[in-house]
Amino acid sequence: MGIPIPNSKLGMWLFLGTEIMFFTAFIGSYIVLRLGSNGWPTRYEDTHINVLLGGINTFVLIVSSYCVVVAHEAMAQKNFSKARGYLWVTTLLAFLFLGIKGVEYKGKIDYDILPGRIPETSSQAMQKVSDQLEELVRERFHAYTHSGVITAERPGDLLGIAPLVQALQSAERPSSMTDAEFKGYQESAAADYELFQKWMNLEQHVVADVSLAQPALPADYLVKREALGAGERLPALKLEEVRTYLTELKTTGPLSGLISARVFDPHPMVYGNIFASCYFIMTGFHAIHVIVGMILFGMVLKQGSSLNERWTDWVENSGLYWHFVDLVWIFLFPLLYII
Amino acid sequence: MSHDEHQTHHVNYLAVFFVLCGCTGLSVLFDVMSMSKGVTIVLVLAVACAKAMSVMMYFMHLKFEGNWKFVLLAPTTILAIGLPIALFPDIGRSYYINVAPQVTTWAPEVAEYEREHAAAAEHSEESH
Amino acid sequence: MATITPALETHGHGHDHAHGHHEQTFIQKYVFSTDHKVIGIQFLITTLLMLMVGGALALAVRWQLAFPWENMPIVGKLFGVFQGEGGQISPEFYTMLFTMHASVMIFLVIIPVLAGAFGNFLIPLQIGADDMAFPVLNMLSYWFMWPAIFCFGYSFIAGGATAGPANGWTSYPVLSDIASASPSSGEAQTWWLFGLTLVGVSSMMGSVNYMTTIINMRAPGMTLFRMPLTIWSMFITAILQAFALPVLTAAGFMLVFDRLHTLIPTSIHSVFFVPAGLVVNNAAPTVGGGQPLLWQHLFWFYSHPAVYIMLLPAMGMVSDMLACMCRKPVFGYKPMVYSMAAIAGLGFIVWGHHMFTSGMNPALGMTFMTSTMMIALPSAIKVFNWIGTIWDGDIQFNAVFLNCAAFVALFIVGGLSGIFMAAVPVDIYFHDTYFIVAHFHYVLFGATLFGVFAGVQFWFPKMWGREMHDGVQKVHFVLTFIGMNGTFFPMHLLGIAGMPRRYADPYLHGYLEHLLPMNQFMTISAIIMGFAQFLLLGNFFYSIFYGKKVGRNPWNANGLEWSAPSPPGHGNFDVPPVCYRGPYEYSGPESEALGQDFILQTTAPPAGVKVAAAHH
Amino acid sequence: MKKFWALFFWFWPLVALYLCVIAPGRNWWFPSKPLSTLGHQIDGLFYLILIIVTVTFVGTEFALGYALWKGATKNPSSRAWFSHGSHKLEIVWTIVPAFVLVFISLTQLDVLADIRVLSRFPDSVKEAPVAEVMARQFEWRIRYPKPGTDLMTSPQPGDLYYVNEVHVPAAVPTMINLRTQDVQHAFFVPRLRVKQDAVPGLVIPVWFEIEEAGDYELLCAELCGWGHYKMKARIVAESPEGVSAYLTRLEREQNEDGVQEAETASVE
Ligand code: HEA
Ligand code: HEA
Ligand code: CUA
Ligand SMILES: [Cu+2]
Repeated sequence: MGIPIPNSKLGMWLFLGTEIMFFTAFIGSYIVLRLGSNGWPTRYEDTHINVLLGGINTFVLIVSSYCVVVAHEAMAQKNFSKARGYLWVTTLLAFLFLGIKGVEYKGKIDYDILPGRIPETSSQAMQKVSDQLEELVRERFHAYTHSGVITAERPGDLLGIAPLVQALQSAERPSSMTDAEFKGYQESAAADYELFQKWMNLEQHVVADVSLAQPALPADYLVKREALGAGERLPALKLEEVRTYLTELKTTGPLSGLISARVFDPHPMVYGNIFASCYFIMTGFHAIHVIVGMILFGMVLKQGSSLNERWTDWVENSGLYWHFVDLVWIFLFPLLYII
Repeated sequence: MSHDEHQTHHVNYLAVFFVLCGCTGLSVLFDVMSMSKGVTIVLVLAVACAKAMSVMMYFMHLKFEGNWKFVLLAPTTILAIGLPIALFPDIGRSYYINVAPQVTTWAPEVAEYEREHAAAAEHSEESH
Repeated sequence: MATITPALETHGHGHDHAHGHHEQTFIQKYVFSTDHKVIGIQFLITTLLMLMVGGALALAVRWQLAFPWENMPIVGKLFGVFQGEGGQISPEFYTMLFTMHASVMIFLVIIPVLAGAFGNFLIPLQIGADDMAFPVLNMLSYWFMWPAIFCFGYSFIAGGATAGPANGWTSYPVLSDIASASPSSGEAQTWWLFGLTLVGVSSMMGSVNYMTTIINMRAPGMTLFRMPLTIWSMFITAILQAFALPVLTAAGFMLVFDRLHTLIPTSIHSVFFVPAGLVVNNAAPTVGGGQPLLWQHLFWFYSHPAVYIMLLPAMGMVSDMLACMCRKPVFGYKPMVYSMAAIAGLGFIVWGHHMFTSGMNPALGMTFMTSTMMIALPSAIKVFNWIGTIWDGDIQFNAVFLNCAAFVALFIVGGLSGIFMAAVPVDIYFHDTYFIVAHFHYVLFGATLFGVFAGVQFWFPKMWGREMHDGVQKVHFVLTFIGMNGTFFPMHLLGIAGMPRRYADPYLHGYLEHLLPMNQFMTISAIIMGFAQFLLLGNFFYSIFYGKKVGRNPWNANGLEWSAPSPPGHGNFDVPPVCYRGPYEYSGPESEALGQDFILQTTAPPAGVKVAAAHH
Repeated sequence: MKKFWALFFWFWPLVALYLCVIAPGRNWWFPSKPLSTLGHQIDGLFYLILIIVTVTFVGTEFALGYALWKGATKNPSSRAWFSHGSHKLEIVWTIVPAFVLVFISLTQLDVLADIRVLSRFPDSVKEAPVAEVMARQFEWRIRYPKPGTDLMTSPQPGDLYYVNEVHVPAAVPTMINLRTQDVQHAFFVPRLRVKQDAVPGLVIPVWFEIEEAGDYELLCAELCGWGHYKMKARIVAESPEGVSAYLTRLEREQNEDGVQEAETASVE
């Protein structure tokens, strides 16, 4: 006994019931977290959320959903080549969807809009500039130790290698190198050493939280601090100062191009992490569902021209699943992109 | 009890499709139009619900299914709406003083930064 | 529908009977089997072994509570190897012990033994289907248990062998979220979360399968209200799983992403449950926008329904067994069904009763209190109907019956202690004391496990074609019953005395010092009870090979499963079953006409006898 | 043997009841009588539920035992009672417990509101918490406002600090602000029947009125890590004058002793 639908369809519907609850948990949490937070980043500069791309993606999914129903209808009418054609379109649209999603993701990843990477306070932002600069210096210095121009005991230690890099400018040419090669090294070493010093300067100020207007030598402001009266303190480092400092670095000097590409302008975003967390967890799980749907359709397409009516139920059920994926997006789009 | 003949209901899928496209356009339009935030939210979500209904009714054939659809979907819908509502009094707002907001507590300079860039922000909001 | 005489057509939908009898290899037959009976038995044996693991962890917990900081005997050496502390239980280790005890017991014993073992074994047999709707999915649901067991197991050693996940089975953030807040958990906690997600996936596959099977694959004549209560309970349990579990899975993913950096340092590091400004372990203040209470809500949205997932199937099975052992129809079959449905429905709106002191909005507290009180009502109906079922029955005093009676007796205790806690002001005192521990061991051990003990013995003949030794089971029953009450009843008093739970050493606090002797008594009871379980295991495995052989229907029961061979072959029934009546027509006129006190659901009504309506 | 089993099921509830009856005499009961006004109400509700539950317990367990006894003494040749249930009985045993349960819920509401609903806090305490209790792995840090000033949410210069000891006035309603610096903890004072979780990010006011001066143990009742069991502190209730004397003493110590000052500075 039972109800007049096949097991597979019943099972699919029940499964979709569980899926609704799964996304409910994410969407519901997102809604209440957002309502409960004291500010939520919505400006494009912060979030890099592109309504246009989202809208196009909505459209893509709708078209694909339409293709799936038509494919199923064709299956029911035993017009298998038509069905295959429409399923191909659906699958291609799924690829397109993921492609657009990928472009969006890349836009965010390029700017480090990722949970755990977004600075939310100015001190985090300043620390981040310093960290990125350090990363750059490390990489540059690694080139010397790697090529054997410098033999350092602990290649990881910037402070230990820096004098060696500087010494490179007055060193003898190793026999393994041509003059031209060595000259190149000497020139870049000069630039790299300078960058190192700039970074060190910034880093010390960041660590001590002292304005860049103070002299860079740590001993200096330690002395000054000693001399302070109760309640007094040296002026703190300002985000604006760091930004100016960075702009200067980016526009002058031989490494400016590299810096521009690798060090982001400090951009604190309050509640940036929770925003990115919600965004990625919801769109990410949605994308995983898209991929699963593509696998379901792929199994049908693999049949090639031998597709037959035994697959009708399969197409119907994966169609149901696909519509559900579409449905989730229908809600994600306004919730994430518009509101 | 057999399911061999697939449904013979003829739905004009193309029409449904155009409705859906129209709705998508509508939500983008609402976003671009300058309305108060609340109105936008309500409108946009209403459009989303309308879209969801048409997908479920026609693409997922719910319109032609037996009563089991209510048995399955009514509790799901209630739970899906109920959960956020139940979470609201604790998470969406809080009954006690919440000292965690960082705008005031943790980043006075960010507030400053926000102020400085407020003009720029407004500008970009229009363009986008 | 009461007098339906179904045509002898083959049943099933889109489901053909051609089980081509090609040769199956040993692996296909017993390891990666898609036969629901094999899968059920696999679940049963796995969970019985896990019961030992969970029990051993519990005994270690008890050891510390009775003899704080003393080296553990025998096993201490073993733990000593892990810990390098000569077998002394450190506070981290103690925390890990009860966390893993609860995780193993709940996720690897109770939930899989009810739904996985009994659900799988009984559903197709009791509704007259030849297998589950989706046999491969069914197989997967068993094999997803093993990665989960692996993750839980690996979490023991992932933390550098000092301690495993140590945040309680409820795993509340912020403690479980910020790695430095409980340094000993580290990576282990993340593995634990993976384990949790995997058992979730396993149950989820099972639940979709059960629902589909029960809705669509019943034998002809097996109307909804002729289904045994076991089937009803499994059905309702599956619904609970289907709607509640995804929420936990989602919450689990959020916590995993909050913690992923403990496994992969450069990966994402979200903050769903971490608010700003926490100074943990003298580190820099956290920056975040999350809320710790969100986890509690999402967790209990699943885990409260889950406690009924851990009870309802046992309730259903006990109803079946009581009817058979008392040779009487279940008293109030429909009220029994409706009350289970009510428990399930209400079960979704009471989760907040675990959060009465959590800083929840008081308005929510009042709502949750009232709904929690109301959930006692269907439970009350069930209790009264069980007593009604036993009333004036022709009772067979075997171990199956005794375990069922104990189920009822102990469920009452556990349920009634729930009333104290449902009352918010009283719960403010009792929350997180041993009163809670008493409550849930009475419902989980006292009720569910006793139901399982009965069920194992009752359906054993169907599984193996042999029966378990009843005398040994009785001894097991007495020892377990006494040990259980000796261990857990005093916990009520500890709770009233204000002893907090999850304390490695409560006696540090002057007002609890005098409770040490009572704890020692409880530990001794627990050890007795623990060793009694060897009787069960021994009897189980011995009887598989040497038990007395029995026929199809050793208990003279009515259900469809008893019309199949013991053990049933592939495809279950040699004669396609047709159901003519409800499952509880013991001692009725129809059976009398046959000169016996039972009548199988498949027995065609003799001409001239009016078929009894199972409902009124 | 059958009768043995029936007696077995009768016997153990008796043991359980006996244990509960002797428990208070053996000090296996509440750690003391409730020593706060809300505590009295909580205990009152507890005893009310205890009575209802005991009646239910005795009734159901003995009915169960009696059903077993009936079965054990049944004439072996007679059949079981063939009954599918009784509509009337179902209605009775649905309605009666329903009333009892609704009654229990209703009796709780007032006390619950008094304990938790901010607007129902006594007027005298609403605006004036005596101290902020900041839980932290694994100790309690107390911050009092500088004598003569009000407690602010954020630390103020001149605030007084102490660890693991709270001084509050006895016999007047008192409110503290509960916070946590790291993970969840819970403020549990068994003798006062007070318990409230400290939630990261929230400042939760807790009020109570201690009736007698004295020392009360304060424990942590929410798992907060390996040291959860040893978050031991005490609440000292004394006369309001005593409290101000204590605060003056604290202030003096804090301002005069250089070592102390450095310590409190690090707290800030
Ligand atoms: C199988 C598992 C199971 C079951 C069935 C129940 C059933 C119930 N539980 Fe329990 N509960 C747990 C498992 C379970 N619980 C667990 C594991 C925890 C702790 C989790 C943790 O923190 O680790 C817990 C915790 C817990 C709490 C939280 C306590 C706290 O942490 O502060 C509360 C509070 O309300 C509660 C209440 C109830 C109630 C009212 C019922 C009711 O359903 C009981 C209804 C039954 C009866 C009442 C008995 C029969 C009725 C009668 C005989 C007739 C009439 C009775 C009256 C008129 C009073 N439970
Ligand atoms: C189904 C669930 C279930 C079951 C069956 C049990 C069974 C037992 N539990 Fe468990 N328990 C929980 C679920 C369960 N528990 C939960 C959810 C918690 C809360 C955890 C938390 O706070 O996060 C808890 C917590 C908990 C505590 C509180 C710890 C604390 O808060 O500090 C205690 C203390 O006594 C305890 C004891 C026991 C004992 C003695 C048993 C006994 O009944 C076990 C008896 C069985 C056996 C003993 C098995 C047989 C084993 C052998 C024969 C092997 C013998 C091996 C050796 C001797 C090496 N449990
Ligand atoms: Cu602090 Cu437990
Ligand atoms: Cu609960």
